[in-house]
Amino acid sequence: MLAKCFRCVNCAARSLCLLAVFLASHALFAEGPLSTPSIFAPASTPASSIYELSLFVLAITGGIFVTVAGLIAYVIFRFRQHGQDDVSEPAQIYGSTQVELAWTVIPVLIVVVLFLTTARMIFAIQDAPKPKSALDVTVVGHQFWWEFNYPKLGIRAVNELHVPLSSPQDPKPTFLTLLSADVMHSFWVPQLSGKIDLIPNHVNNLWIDPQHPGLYVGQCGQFCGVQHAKMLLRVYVDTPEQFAAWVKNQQQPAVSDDRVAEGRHVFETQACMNCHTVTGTAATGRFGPDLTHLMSRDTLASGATTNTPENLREWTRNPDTYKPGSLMPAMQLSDQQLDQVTAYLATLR
Amino acid sequence: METHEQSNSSPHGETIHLPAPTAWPIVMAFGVTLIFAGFVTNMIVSILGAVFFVTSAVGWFRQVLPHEAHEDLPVEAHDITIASTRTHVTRIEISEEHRAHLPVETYPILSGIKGGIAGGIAMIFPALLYGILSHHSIWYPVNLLGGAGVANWSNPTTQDIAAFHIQGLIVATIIHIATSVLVGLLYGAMLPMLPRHPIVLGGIIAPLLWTGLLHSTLGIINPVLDDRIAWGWFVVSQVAFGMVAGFVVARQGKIRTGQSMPFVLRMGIEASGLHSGEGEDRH
Amino acid sequence: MADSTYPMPGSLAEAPRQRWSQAAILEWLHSWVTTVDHKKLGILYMLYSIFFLLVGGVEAILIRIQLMQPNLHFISPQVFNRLFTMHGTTMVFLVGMTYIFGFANYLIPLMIGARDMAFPRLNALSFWLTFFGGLLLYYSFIGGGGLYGQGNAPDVGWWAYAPLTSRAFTPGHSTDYWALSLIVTGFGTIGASVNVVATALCMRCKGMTLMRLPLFVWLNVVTSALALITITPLTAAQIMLLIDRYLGGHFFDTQAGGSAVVWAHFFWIFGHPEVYVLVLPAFAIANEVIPVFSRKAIFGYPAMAAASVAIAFVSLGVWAHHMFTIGMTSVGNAFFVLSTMLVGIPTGIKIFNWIATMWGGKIRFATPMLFCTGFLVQFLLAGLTGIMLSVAPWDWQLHNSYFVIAHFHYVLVGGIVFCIFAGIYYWYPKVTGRMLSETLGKWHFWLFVIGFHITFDLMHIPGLLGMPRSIYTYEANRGWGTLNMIISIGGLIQAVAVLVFAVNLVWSYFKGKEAGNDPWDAWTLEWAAASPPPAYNFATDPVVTSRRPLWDLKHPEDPDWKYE
Amino acid sequence: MSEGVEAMSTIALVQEPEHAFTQPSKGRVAMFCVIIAESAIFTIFVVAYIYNIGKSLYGPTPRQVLEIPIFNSICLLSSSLTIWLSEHAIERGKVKSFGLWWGLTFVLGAIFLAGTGVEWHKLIYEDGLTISTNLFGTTFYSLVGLHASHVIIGLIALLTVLLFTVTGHVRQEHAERIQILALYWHFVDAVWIIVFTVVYILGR
Repeated sequence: MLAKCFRCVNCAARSLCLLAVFLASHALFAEGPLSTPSIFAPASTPASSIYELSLFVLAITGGIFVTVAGLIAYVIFRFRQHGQDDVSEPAQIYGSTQVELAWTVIPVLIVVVLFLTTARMIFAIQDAPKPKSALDVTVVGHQFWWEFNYPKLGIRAVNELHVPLSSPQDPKPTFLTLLSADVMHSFWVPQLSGKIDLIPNHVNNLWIDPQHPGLYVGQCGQFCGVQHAKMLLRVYVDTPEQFAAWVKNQQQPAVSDDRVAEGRHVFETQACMNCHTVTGTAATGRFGPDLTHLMSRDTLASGATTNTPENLREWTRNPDTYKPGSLMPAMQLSDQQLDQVTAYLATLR
Repeated sequence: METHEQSNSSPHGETIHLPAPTAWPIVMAFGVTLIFAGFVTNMIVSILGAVFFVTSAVGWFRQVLPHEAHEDLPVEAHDITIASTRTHVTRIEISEEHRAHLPVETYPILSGIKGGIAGGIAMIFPALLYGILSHHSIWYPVNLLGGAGVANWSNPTTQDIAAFHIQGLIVATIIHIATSVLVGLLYGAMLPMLPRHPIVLGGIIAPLLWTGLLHSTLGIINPVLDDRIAWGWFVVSQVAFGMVAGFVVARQGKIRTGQSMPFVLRMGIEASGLHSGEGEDRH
Repeated sequence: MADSTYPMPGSLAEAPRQRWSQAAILEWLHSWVTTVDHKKLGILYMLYSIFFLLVGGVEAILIRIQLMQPNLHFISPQVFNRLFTMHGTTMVFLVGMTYIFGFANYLIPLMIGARDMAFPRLNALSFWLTFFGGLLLYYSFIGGGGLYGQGNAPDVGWWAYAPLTSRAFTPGHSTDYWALSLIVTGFGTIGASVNVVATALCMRCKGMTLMRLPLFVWLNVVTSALALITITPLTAAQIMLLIDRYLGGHFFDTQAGGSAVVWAHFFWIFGHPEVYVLVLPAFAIANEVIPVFSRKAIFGYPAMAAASVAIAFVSLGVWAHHMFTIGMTSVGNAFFVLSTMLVGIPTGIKIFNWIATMWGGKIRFATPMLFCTGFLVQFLLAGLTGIMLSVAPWDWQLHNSYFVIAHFHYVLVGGIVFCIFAGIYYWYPKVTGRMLSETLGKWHFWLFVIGFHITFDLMHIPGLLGMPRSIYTYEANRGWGTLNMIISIGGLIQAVAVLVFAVNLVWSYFKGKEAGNDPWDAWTLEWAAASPPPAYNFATDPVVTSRRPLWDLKHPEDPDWKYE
Repeated sequence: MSEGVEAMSTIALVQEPEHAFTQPSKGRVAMFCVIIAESAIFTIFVVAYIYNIGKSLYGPTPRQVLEIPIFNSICLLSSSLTIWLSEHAIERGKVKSFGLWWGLTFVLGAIFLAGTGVEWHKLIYEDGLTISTNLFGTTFYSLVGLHASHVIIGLIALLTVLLFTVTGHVRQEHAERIQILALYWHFVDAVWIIVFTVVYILGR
């Protein structure tokens, strides 16, 4: 009986411990990208600032929790009624302006401290000046895929964002301008920064300066329709050489290979070209992802599956296999047509 | 224990007026819902709903005008005994008014605010003295404090900080006044709870604790200040605050708490249903 | 003299058990359908609320089963989206908004010594509007595609962000059902709120001054006043949405210069105060239960009342903390950080005052008090995670993640549902004349507490690990699988607990211990009426002289009014 | 009555010397509540209007098509005065003069409504501005329409009372109810001042 009401306190405390374990394991051992995108394993200045702030807030709230939960625990133990035959009422106390004043002022002071800290951090992250060396990328959210425009480089990448490594000696932050083509989305790669929404008719900004190379995963953070769950986001942080090579490849027009002319013909005579662009061909649709460099990407369908020829064929045959409800229709192609188109697409490096 | 017999309080045959049950509300609610449902189904549904609505409105109207329909319920006599098995009420030892608000006597709330203001003013002098002695500028400590609120201030130089900034001054003033008053208030509120020697406790030990707390957290709250703060001077100005605030608070006499008056009277609010004579009736 | 008789003739003579002939059933049904009695309407509200609690619970369980493991195909993404939309809408509007008026309707007239609400017929209208509004919402499962199309329920999230709700992205009628049915229930809420305010201000018995109102009544007045200000903005926004969808308007049409951000603002101007509309009545219940089971007067009555009013006021200026990621200016963000943190102050006062009420008491841990104790601890934690979320930069990470889900379920379940259960265990004897079984009650409590903590404590963690809300499935390599499995198991334990509760409700109605008029040795006026109270509540109008009229009668040598 | 009641009341009398325990009228409280709720609706629509001023991507613009409805507004605002006079009359039991002022109020309100109708007719058929034309159309018709719908509800209520007056059912004791109804009418008038300012002055 005694331990009863304590169970809830314990459970809560346990969860805090668990949290602390996660926090410690990620913070201590993480150097670079993880497959679990923990906010406690920051790899970029905004995410690190938030991480430090969160530790501070956790410490304060943890302190409050220990104090108040301790009080509750004490009260529960100390003032339980002992025995049913107790026939007296305890002393009746109506209140005390003194005590109440004290426990009003203390929270006010805590709020002042928390607010000052938070405000400084908001300004530091949100109003950070943009250095000359920064790379500009315009992110456009579409229903269930991402478009990344590099206006100065003339590149239109899809679903997989490539950014250069940044270091304190050679700062190369990436400044993102975020827009949406249809509904609201949200750009969230926890290890790199907090999220910000992509809203039609409303421009938002975000910056990152990733400090360890590798692949950082994230996903859309604002419910955007049927396949919100599979609107995955991959950010490749490249070393300067890798990044230069990638840029060079992306700037090329589409590979033209006569061996897959049938596939190309199918592509251009079916409705594919209404939605997709392949530079240098008749396909100039903007509704779906640009396919000029399809094979340079690791995944298909915004991360829903890996980019292998089999998956590509299945995805073209019936998109619902990987992403039920995606806006790409099943084109009802014959097996032969499928093979041809897949072969054609596989040349688009 | 005694139990009253209530043979004649509500004799059988006495009745009580209550509003009569009526079906019009449910009909009207159904009508309204149908009107809205029609938008997504068929116009006919809306029309049907409108018919329901109008019918029920008329029916409802006729029921309340000119006289509200009512039913007379017979009163059933039944005894209700109000008793508690707990026959004894514990009393607080300290006074006759055993259910008083605690404590009975207290420093007025204003004294805390006054103490905070006085302490806040006292605190300025060591701080300015520090500015003049170490950097020959009274703006140095001001800007250090205000830096927490100056948005675009990252990595300022010492000259920067020693110069005059209106933004820094404003932010620093706000922070200083707010915290001084709040701490003073807290101090005044907690004085009666502290054991003896309020000035010693409040003036020296509390500032030391406060400094310790700040020392460990300042790096997050205000890194500029943290980098450049001179902790010795900081403690001196904290103690100055505490001593002056404590002195001012302690000098104010204690007053009886306004507990014998209702809250609304104490607040000076008049509300309907409140008896202004109540305060005097209580003895 | 330790007891006295209150001159209030009580219960109706027990009607002889009717045989359940068809006519008798019809007559019984008719009496409920046409009733204007606040007690019957209160019971209807509560039954309605509990029914939809079960419905929403089933939806939650389906959601949890789907999320147990990565890449499960238990339900399709379309169905999943409908389920979480309906779960949210149901729990907020059909459970949350109705339990308030269930308790308020039943108890306020009894507590202030009135015969009925100020407007008994309006009261009935309000309930039936809510009732049919809820039915209309659920009818969308059949008729959502238009009467002749295939049916489906709304699938845009209970926040229904524009422009996903526009015709272009959500064809069919499901979104219209969402808007229309909530407009209808909104009318019901407004009617009921008007009634509560008018009743508490104008129907008090002699001597019941504003500063003697039980805190339960105070908080419900504040709730209703807040509901009046907050429900109507939602109605307004939904009217705009319908204008967009039906008349080709452009309020939220971003192609024509309209703004999606404006919808978010309008929705949260309603949505945030709504949380306080839901939670203040829970506080109201705690305010009655905690003193009675601690055997002490509530600590700092004026501060408690003032803190409630303060919470209501501050809550009107904090809505945009749901929108830190929507791209406001840094000053705007900072403002809403401050206003949000300020809510913590009056809330803190309340928690401290409850602890102080228990301090020095003789606490008896009957089931209602157990639930209130759970509420205290959980609400404390919910408040602390709330502070974390109010820190805008951290919110950029946590927003729309499972951390947020955990946080607000901590408030809604750990805070509000626990208080609802406490209130039901506390007042069930008054309503039915029989006690709920304590044994089943304890089972219910412990299962629910354990299930709750397994589910919602752990649910914070996937959020910290980057798991967003509203996703029907997730990748296997993200490391969220085990956690989600345990979370779902916790959900199932809660479901079992709620079943125990349902069994208890039914079983005790027939077999429970006779309660008598005052089983908890309590102090407010409703315990001076018989259990269940007669239609007219009190045969003679009571007169009160303090906040605890029954205390005065039980301890005439030591009454409250001497000190208040 | 019983011993118990007497015992009770003596206890009470120690505490409560003959104070009149007055509480506000429930009708008035309810109407104030409704007005608060309505204010919130109007606030949202007004905010939406102000936010969207000048955001239309294509014409017609308010400046091109809107004319300031001065006569209309004078009618509506002066109806507040006439309804106040009728409230006074019924309080003193002058049913006839009440009926006259009340009827005048109705007429003034009806003129306002007709004026709005004429304005809308011109906008729709001459200027081609409908609710779906552009953002201005959407916000204009919904805000002014919301107000007009309140005027219609008010007119229906006014008409009902007028019918009762004509048939001789209104007497002095109904003054309270009539005043509560008048509160609503005052509110509708007050809202018009805001709508007028926003739509015809700020928005033009």
